[in-house]
Amino acid sequence: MSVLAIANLRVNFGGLIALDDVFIDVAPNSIVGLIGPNGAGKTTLFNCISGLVAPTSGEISIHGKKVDWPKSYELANFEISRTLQGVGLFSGLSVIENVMMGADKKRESNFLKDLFGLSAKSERKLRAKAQDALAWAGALDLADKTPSELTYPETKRVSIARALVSEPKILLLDEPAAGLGQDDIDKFADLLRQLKQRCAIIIVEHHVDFIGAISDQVYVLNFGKVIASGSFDTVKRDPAVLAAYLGTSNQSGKDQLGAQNA
Amino acid sequence: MRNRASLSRSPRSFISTAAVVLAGALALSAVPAQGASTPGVSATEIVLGMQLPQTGPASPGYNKVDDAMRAYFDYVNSKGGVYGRKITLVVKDDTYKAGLTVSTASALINKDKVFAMVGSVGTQTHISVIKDINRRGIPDLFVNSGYSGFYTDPKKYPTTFGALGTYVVEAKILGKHIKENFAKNTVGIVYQTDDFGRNTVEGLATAGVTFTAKKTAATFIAGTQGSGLDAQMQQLKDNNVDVVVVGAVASAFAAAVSSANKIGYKPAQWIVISVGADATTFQTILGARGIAPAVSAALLAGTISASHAPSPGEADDEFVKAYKKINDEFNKGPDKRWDNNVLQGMNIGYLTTSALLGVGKDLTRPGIIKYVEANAAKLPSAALSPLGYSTKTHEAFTGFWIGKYDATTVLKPVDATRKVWTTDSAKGPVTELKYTRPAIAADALPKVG
Amino acid sequence: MDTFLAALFSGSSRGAIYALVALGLVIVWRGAGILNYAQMGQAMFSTYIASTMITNGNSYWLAFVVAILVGAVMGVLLDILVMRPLSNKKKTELLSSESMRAAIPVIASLGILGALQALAGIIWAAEERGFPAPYAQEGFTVANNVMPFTSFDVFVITVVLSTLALTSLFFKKTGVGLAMRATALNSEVARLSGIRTNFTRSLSWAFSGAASSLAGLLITPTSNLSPNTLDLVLIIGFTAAVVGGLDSPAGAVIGGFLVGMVISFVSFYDTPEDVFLAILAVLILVLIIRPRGILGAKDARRV
Amino acid sequence: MRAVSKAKNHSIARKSLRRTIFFVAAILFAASTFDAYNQAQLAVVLILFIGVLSVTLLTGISGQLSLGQGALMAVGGYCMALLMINQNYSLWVAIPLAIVGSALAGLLLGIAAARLTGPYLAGTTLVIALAIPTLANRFMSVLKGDEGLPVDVGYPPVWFTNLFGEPSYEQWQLYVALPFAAIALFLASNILLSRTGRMWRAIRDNETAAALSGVNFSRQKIFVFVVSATFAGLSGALYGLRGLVGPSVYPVSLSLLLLTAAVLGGIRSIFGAFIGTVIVVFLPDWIDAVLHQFELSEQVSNFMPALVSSLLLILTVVINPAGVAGTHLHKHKHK
Amino acid sequence: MLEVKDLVTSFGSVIALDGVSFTAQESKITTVIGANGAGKSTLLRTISGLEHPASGSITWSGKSLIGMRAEDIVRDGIAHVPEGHAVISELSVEENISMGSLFRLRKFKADVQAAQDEMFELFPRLKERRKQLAGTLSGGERQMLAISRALVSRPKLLLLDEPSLGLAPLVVEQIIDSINILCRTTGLTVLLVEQNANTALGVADHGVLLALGKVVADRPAAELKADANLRAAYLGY
Repeated sequence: MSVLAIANLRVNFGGLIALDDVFIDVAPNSIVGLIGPNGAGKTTLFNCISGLVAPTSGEISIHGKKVDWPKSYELANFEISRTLQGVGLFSGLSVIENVMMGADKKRESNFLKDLFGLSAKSERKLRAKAQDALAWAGALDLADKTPSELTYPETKRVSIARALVSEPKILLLDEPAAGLGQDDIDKFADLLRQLKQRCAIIIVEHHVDFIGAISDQVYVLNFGKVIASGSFDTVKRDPAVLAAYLGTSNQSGKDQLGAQNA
Repeated sequence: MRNRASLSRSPRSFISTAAVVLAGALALSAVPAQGASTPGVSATEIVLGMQLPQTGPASPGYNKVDDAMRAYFDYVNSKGGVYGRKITLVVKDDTYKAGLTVSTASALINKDKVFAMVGSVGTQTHISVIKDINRRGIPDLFVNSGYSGFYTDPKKYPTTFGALGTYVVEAKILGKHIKENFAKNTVGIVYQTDDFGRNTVEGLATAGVTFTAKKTAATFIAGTQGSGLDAQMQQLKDNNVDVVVVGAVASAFAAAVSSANKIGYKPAQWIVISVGADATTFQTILGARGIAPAVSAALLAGTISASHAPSPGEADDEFVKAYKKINDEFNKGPDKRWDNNVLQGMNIGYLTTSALLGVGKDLTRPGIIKYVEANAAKLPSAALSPLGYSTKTHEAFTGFWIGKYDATTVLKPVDATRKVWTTDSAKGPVTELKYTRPAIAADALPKVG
Repeated sequence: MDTFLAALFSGSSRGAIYALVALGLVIVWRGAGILNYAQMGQAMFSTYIASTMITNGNSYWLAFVVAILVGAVMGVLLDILVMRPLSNKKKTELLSSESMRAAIPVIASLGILGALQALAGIIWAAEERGFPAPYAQEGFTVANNVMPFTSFDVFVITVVLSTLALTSLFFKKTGVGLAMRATALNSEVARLSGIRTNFTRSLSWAFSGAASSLAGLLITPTSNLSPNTLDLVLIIGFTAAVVGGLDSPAGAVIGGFLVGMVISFVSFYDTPEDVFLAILAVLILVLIIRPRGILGAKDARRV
Repeated sequence: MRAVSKAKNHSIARKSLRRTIFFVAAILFAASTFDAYNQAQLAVVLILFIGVLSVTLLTGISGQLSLGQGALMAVGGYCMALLMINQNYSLWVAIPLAIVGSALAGLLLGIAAARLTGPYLAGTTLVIALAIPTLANRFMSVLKGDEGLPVDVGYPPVWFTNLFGEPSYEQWQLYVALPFAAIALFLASNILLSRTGRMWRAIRDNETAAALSGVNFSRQKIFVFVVSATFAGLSGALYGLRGLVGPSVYPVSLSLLLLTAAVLGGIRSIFGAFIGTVIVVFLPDWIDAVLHQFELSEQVSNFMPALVSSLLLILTVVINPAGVAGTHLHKHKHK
Repeated sequence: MLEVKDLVTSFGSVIALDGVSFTAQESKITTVIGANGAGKSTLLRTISGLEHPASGSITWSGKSLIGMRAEDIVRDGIAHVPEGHAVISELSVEENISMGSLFRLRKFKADVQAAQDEMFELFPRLKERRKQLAGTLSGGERQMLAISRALVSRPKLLLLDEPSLGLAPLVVEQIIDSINILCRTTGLTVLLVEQNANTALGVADHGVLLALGKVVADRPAAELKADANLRAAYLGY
C-alpha cells in the first residue's frame, strides 16, 4: 500500500499545460526524488499536493484512501508536511516561534484559552516539541534569533525543523539542498536516511547526485510529463532523460550518451 | 534571567498589591473641594471661554463671531473694563467634531479656569458638553444655536441661555408670512439634514405651510457635497415650485442660487432663514466664482428673510453704526469684513458686558445666572425684540421682522414700517410685538446696574 | 424626462472629472505601485494657488497653467522626497512582510494629505471660497427647457476628453510614453533596456499631479474650495479606479463616468444624502463580482 | 532523542497581569499628579488606547490595513447609547452588549475584507468610514441624526464614594475607562503571547507558509477583524460616554488618528500603542505650550497640531517605520 | 574585455558569490556553467548592475562598473537577457524591441531603425508577429524577443542567462546558433550562463565552472567538456 498516490494529474495555467497525465506512487518509509530541468513542473506538482494550485483533473489517494485534493491548511490533518523553496520562514517570528507554528497539530489551545492567558501548558508543550525538533536539526542554539539573523544553511535547518516538528507521515521537501555546501549536503543526506525510518519523503531537487545517493525511487519530469521513473540507476540511463538534461534532440542525445559512456 | 522572587509570587499577593496601589493612588488623587473664590474672576480679570469651529468644513462665517466678540471686549477693556476687571476671552477650536468639543470644554473649565462659557457655536457639538457644563453650574451664556432643546426646559439646563431666536420661532414667523402672501403659490424647501434644517421644516409646518417638494441639501454643512445643489433645484423646477424656502447655511444658499441659475430656473420668490441669508457670505462665494458684486446683488435682490436684529446693511441704525466703528478699530481677526456674523459677535459682546455690569462687583456663577434669568428686560441690545429669558424658558429673541433684500444688499422691511412678530417654540400663535429698543449710549457701553 | 436628461448631463460632466482623478490614481499605481491618498490634497493646494493668483488680478488662464504645473512639480517632489526613499529602504524585519510594505506608502500619503491640508489652512485660512469658471454657468436650452448643461460643462468634458486622448496618444506613440509603460509593467526589464526608471517614475507622479490639479480646477467652480472639499473627490476617484480596474487607464475612464452616473442618478432620483452609501454599495458589488475591476488584469496569483 | 525542555514554567496570564498591574499603577500615579484637565485627557488616552490596540492587532499583528476603525467605534457607541437610552441599561451592561454588536459588524466587514488586500482594503474601509455615519440621518427616528444620542458616565455608585471618596467628574471618567483599558491590555497581551497571536503574525509574514502550518488564513483574517472590532467597539462606546454618540463624534479623521497613533508609537507593540496614543492626545497641548511663547495668529496655531502630527507621521514612516517602541518588543523572548 | 575580480555578492546572510574572478575575452563566447544555486544568475545580475556587490571589481574595457546603475551600464554597451524570457507581455513585439533602443533614439535614429530591421531578419518569426502582444508568443519566440530587445541596444557585450530554459531542444539549438553566428560575424562578446552544460560548452570558446558561489574551473571550453570527473562532481551527471 502506498502512502501517497497520484494518477492522471493535469494542470492548466490559462492555455498552458503545466502538468499532463502525471502519476506518482510513494511507498511508506521511502524516499522519492523528483527531478527534471527547470520549468519541468516539479514544484507545480508539489503545489497540487499541498493545495496551493488547483488541479484541472486527477486523483489523489493519501494513506491508501482516495480523497479530495486537500486544501493547504488541511495538509497537517493528513500528516503531510512541506518545506518551501526559498525557505519561507516567518520573518517576524523568532526561530523557535517559527518551529512552534509547525508543531501545533492537535490545536491544544483555542482562542478563548489564549484570550485569557490559560494556554501556558500547551505553549510549554509546543515549545518543548519545537526545541526537540530544533535540537534534532542541530539548531537549538538559534532558538531566540530572528530569521534575518541566520545564515542560509541555518535557515534551511530551521525550515526542516519546522516541517518535521509535526511528526508527519509524508514529508515534501522543495529543493532542500540548494545553496548548501558539500559538507552540509552530506550531513543532510544522512539526516534524511534517518528520517526515512519515520516517514515517507518526496524531494524536488536539482542536485542530481544527491537525489541519486538517497532516493529509492526517482521520477523524471520534462515539459509537464513524467518521462521516466524507477530506480536512479535505471532512470539515469534512459535516453529521454539524457536528452532532457543534455538539452539536445533525441538522436544526438544518443550519440552523446555513447560518448559519455565511452 | 528574570527575578525569581517576582515569578514565584502568588496571584493573590498581586491583587492585594494592586488594591493597595489603587487605594493609595486614589487617596492621592482626590482633589480638594472647590475653593471659596469664583473661578475665572480676580480683582483685575474675568476669564470667559468659548468654543466654536474655527477651522474645518463647518467653520466658514461662524469663525468671525469670536473675533467680533473679542473686539468688543477689547473695546470695553480699553474703557477700563467691568468694575476694573478686564475681560479675557479664551477661544478653543473644536472643528465641529463633538469628540473634540468635550476636550476643549474640559480645557476651558479645568485649565483656563473660565468663569463662564459665552457665545459657543454649534448644536451637535454643544449637545456633547451641555450636561457637564450645567452640572458644574458654569454659566453657559448666549449660545449661538437656535436649537430649542437647549432653552425650553430651564430645569434641565439651568445655566444655558441662547443668543439667537430659535429656528422654530423664526420658521413659524416666516411661515405665517408665506401663508398670508403666497397662498396661491407652489412652495418647496431645501433644508439641511440637521437640527437647524429639521426645526425649520417643523416650524413652517406648524405655521400651516405645505410643501410640494421637500429636498434635503444633504450634508452640506460637512462641506462634502459633490455637485452643488443641481439635483435639488432640478427637482424643484420639475415640480413647478415658484416659492423656494432655504433652510441651510449661506454657502448652500449661494449654491442653490447658482444651480437654479444654471438651469434657467427663476422661482418667483426665494425665502431664506436668517442663518443662510448673510449677504456678505453670499456675495463672497459668488464673487470668487467670478460673479461680479453687482450681479450677485441682483441675484439676492427680492429675497425674503427674517432677522431679530437690524440688517448689517442698515448704515444709519445707531447700534450698527457703533458696532461697525468698534469693529474697524479693534477687530484683529483674519477677516473682519462687516456682516451678520460680526454684528452677532458684537451684540453678544455687548450683552455679556451688560450682564457682567448688571450683577455688580460681587461676581459669582449662581449670581450671574440668577441675574440673567430674572432681568432679561434690563438687557437690551441691538436686537429688535427683548431677551425672552425667564424661569420658564431661556430662549433669547422671540421676535423677528421680515425683510426683503433691495438692490444694494440691504434687508428692508416688507411692511412700510418695520413690524416685529413674536411666538414661542411650541404651538403658540404668532402675534405682533410692540417693543421700543432703548438707545445705545454715546460710548457704546451698556448702562446697567 | 427632464430629470432624466438633467441627471445624464450632470453625470457626464461630473464623471469626466472623476475619470481624471481615477486616471491620476491609476498612473501612479501602475508606475510606482502606490495608491496616492494625497492626490487631491495636492490638487487642493494647487487650486488654492490658482485662486490666489486670480484674486491678485492675474488672468484665469495663467493661473490655470500655473496650477497644473504646480501639481506636476508637487507630484515629483512627493516622489523624490518621500516615496523613493521609502521604496529604497532596506528591508528591515518590519518591512520584510508584504502587507507592511504595502501599508507604509499608504500611511505616508495620508500623512502628506494631512500636512497639505494643515498647511493650506495656515496659508489661506479655513474660509470656504468659490473658484471661477472660465465660461458661463448657464444651461443650454433644449426643446424650450433649460438643461443643467452649461458652456462650462462643455469645457469640462472637452478638456477632459482631450486630456484623456492626448494621454493615450502620449503613452502609445512616444518613446517616453513607451518607457513609462515599460517601467510600470516590469521595471527590471525596463532598466535593462536602458530606461532611467527613476526618471520615468517621477514622470508618472508629475503626470498624476497635473491630472489631479486639472480635476481640482474643474470641480471647484461647482463645489467651493476649502482645505477639505476635495477629500470626497478622492474617495469617488478611488471607487472609479477600482470599478474600472486599478491597473487600467482605460478602465479608470470608464469607471469615472460610471460612478459619475451613479452619483448623479442617486442625487436626482433619491437624495444626495445616499451618495456615500451608493458609492459603498457600488464598490463592494464590484469587489465581490469582479475584484479586479471591469478592465483590470486577471489576478495572476502565483505561489 | 528528547531534549530536556528548559522552558520556565510561567503562566501567560500572570505575565499579562503583571504588565496590566504595572500599567494601572502607572496610570493611577500619573493621574494623582495631574490636574483635572489632564486627568480628563488621560481618560481620553485610555479610551483611544483601546481603539489603537484594535489597529495594532489588525494592521500591526495580522497585516490588514484598515482606515475605517472609526466606523466600528461608531457601531459600539451607537449600540451602547441605544441600550442606555431606550432600554435604560446601566453602562456596565450596555457596554458588553455594545461590544457584541460591534463584533457582529466586524464579522460583516471581515467577510467583505477577506477578499481584499493592500490598497483595496485600505480604500474600501475608508469609504466605509465615510458612509457609516450617514446612516445616522438615514435612520433618523432611531439614531437621531446629527444631534446624536447624549450619554455620559453618570455618577459613581454609593459603594465607590463610600470606599474612595467623592471623585471629580474627570476622575470618574478616568476610573470608568481604566478597568476597560486594563482588561483590553490584559487580553491583547494574552493574545500576543500565545498561539493565536503567533498565528496572526505568521499570516502577516507569509500566508502560504502559514497555510502549510495548518492555518486557515482566510478564516483567521475574518476572525482578526471580529476581535479588532470588539476592541474598537469598546473604545467607541467609552468615547461616546464622554457626552454624545453622534456622527460628529466618529468622523473619518478619528480613524486616521488611531492609525497615526499606532504608527507613531510602533505598529506592532502594545507599548507602542500606548505611547502613540499619549502622543496624539497630548500633542496639541504640547504644541500649545511651545507656541504660547510666540505671537502667532489663530490661523497658524489652530492648524499647527495637525501639521506637526502629519509631519511626525511622514518622518516616522520614512526614517523609522517601527515607531517609538521599535521592533524589538514584539520578539517575545521566553528565557 | 570583461574583468571580474574577487566579486562578492550577498543577500542578507546568504552569500551568493564568494570571491569570483575571471575574464571574458572580446569577441568570444564565454560560458558560465554550474548547478542550480551556484550563483550563475547572480553573477550576471551583478555585472549588469541589478545587484550591488559587497566587494570586488568589475571592469569593462578598462572602465569600472561598480556603483553604476543598470540603466547606465546598458548605455556602456552591456546588454543583459535575464532568465525566463524577460519580455513585457502586455506590450507588442514591436514595442518590446524598440524599448531596447529608446535611449539611443535621439542620437542614432537611422541606426535604431536599421537595428530593429536586423532583428526581424535574424528572427523572421518575430516579424510575422510584430503587432501581437508579447504575452501571446510561444516560449521560444519570447526568448528570441528578449534577445532582440537586448541586441537593438547595439551591445558590445551580451549577457545571456539560460536561454534554453523551458524550451524544446530544437528551439534551443536555433537560438544558440543565432548567438554563435552573431558573435562570429559582428565581434560581439558573449557571456552565456547555462545549466545545460553540453550545449553551452559546445559553442563556447571558454568555460567557467561555478559551484556554491566560487569558481572551481576556468578553462577553454573543449577542455572543460572533456573533463568527466569535473562534470560528475559539480554538475551531477
